[in-house]
Amino acid sequence: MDFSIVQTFIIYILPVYVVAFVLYVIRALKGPTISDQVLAIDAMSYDLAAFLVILSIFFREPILIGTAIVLALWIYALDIYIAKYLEKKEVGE
Amino acid sequence: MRHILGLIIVLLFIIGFSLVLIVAGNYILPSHEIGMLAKYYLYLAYNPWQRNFTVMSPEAVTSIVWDFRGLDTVFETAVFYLAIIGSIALGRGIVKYIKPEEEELGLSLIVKTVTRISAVMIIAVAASIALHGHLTPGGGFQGGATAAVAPLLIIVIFSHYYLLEKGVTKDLMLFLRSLGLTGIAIVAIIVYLIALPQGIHAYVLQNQPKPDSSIGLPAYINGQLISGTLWFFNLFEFFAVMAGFTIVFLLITIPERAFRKEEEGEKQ
Amino acid sequence: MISLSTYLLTIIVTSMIMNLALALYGIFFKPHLTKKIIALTILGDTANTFAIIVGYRRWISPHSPSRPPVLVDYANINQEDLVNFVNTAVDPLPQALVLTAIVIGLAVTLFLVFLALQIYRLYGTLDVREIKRLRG
Amino acid sequence: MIEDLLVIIGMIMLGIGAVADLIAAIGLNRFKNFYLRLHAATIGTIWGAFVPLIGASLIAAGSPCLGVYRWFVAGGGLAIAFLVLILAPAGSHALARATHRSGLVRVEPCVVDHLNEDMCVKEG
Amino acid sequence: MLTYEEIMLLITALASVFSVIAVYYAIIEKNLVRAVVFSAIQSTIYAFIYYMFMAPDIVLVYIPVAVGLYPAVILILISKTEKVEKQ
Repeated sequence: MDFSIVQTFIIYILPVYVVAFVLYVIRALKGPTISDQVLAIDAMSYDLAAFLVILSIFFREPILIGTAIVLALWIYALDIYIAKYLEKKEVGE
Repeated sequence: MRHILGLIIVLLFIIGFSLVLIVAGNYILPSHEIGMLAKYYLYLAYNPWQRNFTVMSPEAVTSIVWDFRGLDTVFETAVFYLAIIGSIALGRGIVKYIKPEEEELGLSLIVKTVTRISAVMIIAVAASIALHGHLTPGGGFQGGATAAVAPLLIIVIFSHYYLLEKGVTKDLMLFLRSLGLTGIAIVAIIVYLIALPQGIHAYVLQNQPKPDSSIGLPAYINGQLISGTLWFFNLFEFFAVMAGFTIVFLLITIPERAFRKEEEGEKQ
Repeated sequence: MISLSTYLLTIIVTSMIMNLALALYGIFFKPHLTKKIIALTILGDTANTFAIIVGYRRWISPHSPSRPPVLVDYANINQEDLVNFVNTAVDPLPQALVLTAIVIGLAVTLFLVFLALQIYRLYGTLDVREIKRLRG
Repeated sequence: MIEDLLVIIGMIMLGIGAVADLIAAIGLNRFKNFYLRLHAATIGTIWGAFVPLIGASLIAAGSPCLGVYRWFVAGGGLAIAFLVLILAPAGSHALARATHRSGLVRVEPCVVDHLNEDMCVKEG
Repeated sequence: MLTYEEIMLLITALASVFSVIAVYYAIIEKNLVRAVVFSAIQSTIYAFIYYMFMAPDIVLVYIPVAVGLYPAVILILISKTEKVEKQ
């Protein structure tokens, strides 16, 4: 199949993703508690990892995919730090 | 309400000021061309037809970091270690660890089980980033920073004591860091050391043969591209960065209780 | 020539200038040392972003994106591919400089965190005004 | 033929992911409470990230024009999908547990809360 | 009709405007933990901007440092010292 069909399709679904990201960021900025903010960042970043893979297919640059692996690994860390802070009040032990 | 007003002013400033700046913007914005020096680096990063000038690494950034401007990076590594040594000197203290017996340490069992899987994956991803640094994006700094998150995650999820019981102590990390630094120093002068007994002219931080010096490390070993010194530089920088950060995290997460006990002991 | 792309790039640059100004405000006028450290990290990241923007290259034609400075298919390469790569890749030099700057920034931040911790152990507070008052 | 099929299935999965993302984002903004928002976030991570990642790796496997590295993209996509599948629920779990234990957000509306009766806010 | 380049630049410009909002709240917020969370939003958006400017090396080093290590280090400092910035 011609690759330009895939590129055109990706261009048409891009606005949906972007609107979703904007809504996520709005919740992350205004969330009433810290947990809401972290939850919104969490969901946004996992979607961002998927978005980066889709863009790397759009750009036809296979090497850009390594960035998505690293992003998917680290967002988990932010959850853990905030959870530990809320539970124990001292992160060290 | 005051915050919302300030935010609106900031956003209006951005949109309006960029309308003003757009006339002058053509001079400061990126264009369709890049500089002459950048083209030179891109052209010579991997170029089998110019064997006397190339680095034989398809990754232009790593070849700039460790070959074209290698001396810069060596000095930047020195600055980095001075900062780490400063932190160690400030956080140093002889502390007796008193492990609390009664309470449960760390987070829940689900998170601990997931971390047992993901910590191994983190180290594997970091090693692949570092060791393929001359072929795909990555390198010693990236791999080291990636691997340094694993000890911190284990400290946060299990506890400070768990990592010590597993044998990851400050002394081991100091040994690894010294190994990395010594390795960088040796690799920087290895071509010079090889060339010296043979009476050939060679440079410090030399990788591939140069026009006036016909010696250099091999670019391929067993058909695998290793780009001469770049692979070794990435490996040693990986160890050095990871161990340096791990020492600092081990020091910074000492529970405050231990320090308080120590101070009380001194007073009495 | 003024076009939409120029305006969008200008918005990016102006936002970064605004971030720089806000971070400088945080460093100078916020009294708490932790807030100063947070503002310092933002300042460093923004300065790095300027370097990356300088190294960017606009697309050559509407359907061929500019490429990262990594040669993908190096095993069976010919001269034509190499010239094509040189004509489409972005500038690798700012990326190489920023790479080490980020790691050094983290090391310096760790040093500052240790310094703040020692100040708290000595004075019992991290507010600059109170520290000044305690010193007398 | 089989490659065309892979690409079409992958594109359908990308579309599903986009719609699920939008639904999750709207839900995250419309729900009232942190514990209710957890449901929306689950939709966003599993349907909005896991499914399009599988779809992207299928597209990469069916597109020979991506060059020699296309299996790298396919394998990388699968690896990221696996990571999202195990890491996202664990992160949400840790966050929800910590929030409930520290008493940051009250459970509301609530029928019964066996973990901590003080956190339960009955309706009316 | 927008070209592909203009669409990509539009997304990047939107991201940079949101990064300004995140930085603004991070600076004026009194609760330090929330300031760290706003700083994490800014880091994620910056990583996306670096990606769109075709710098995969920088993304690889920036995400561990700015998303994985900065918040942890500053949260450790906060948990050992004070939580709220006094007026």
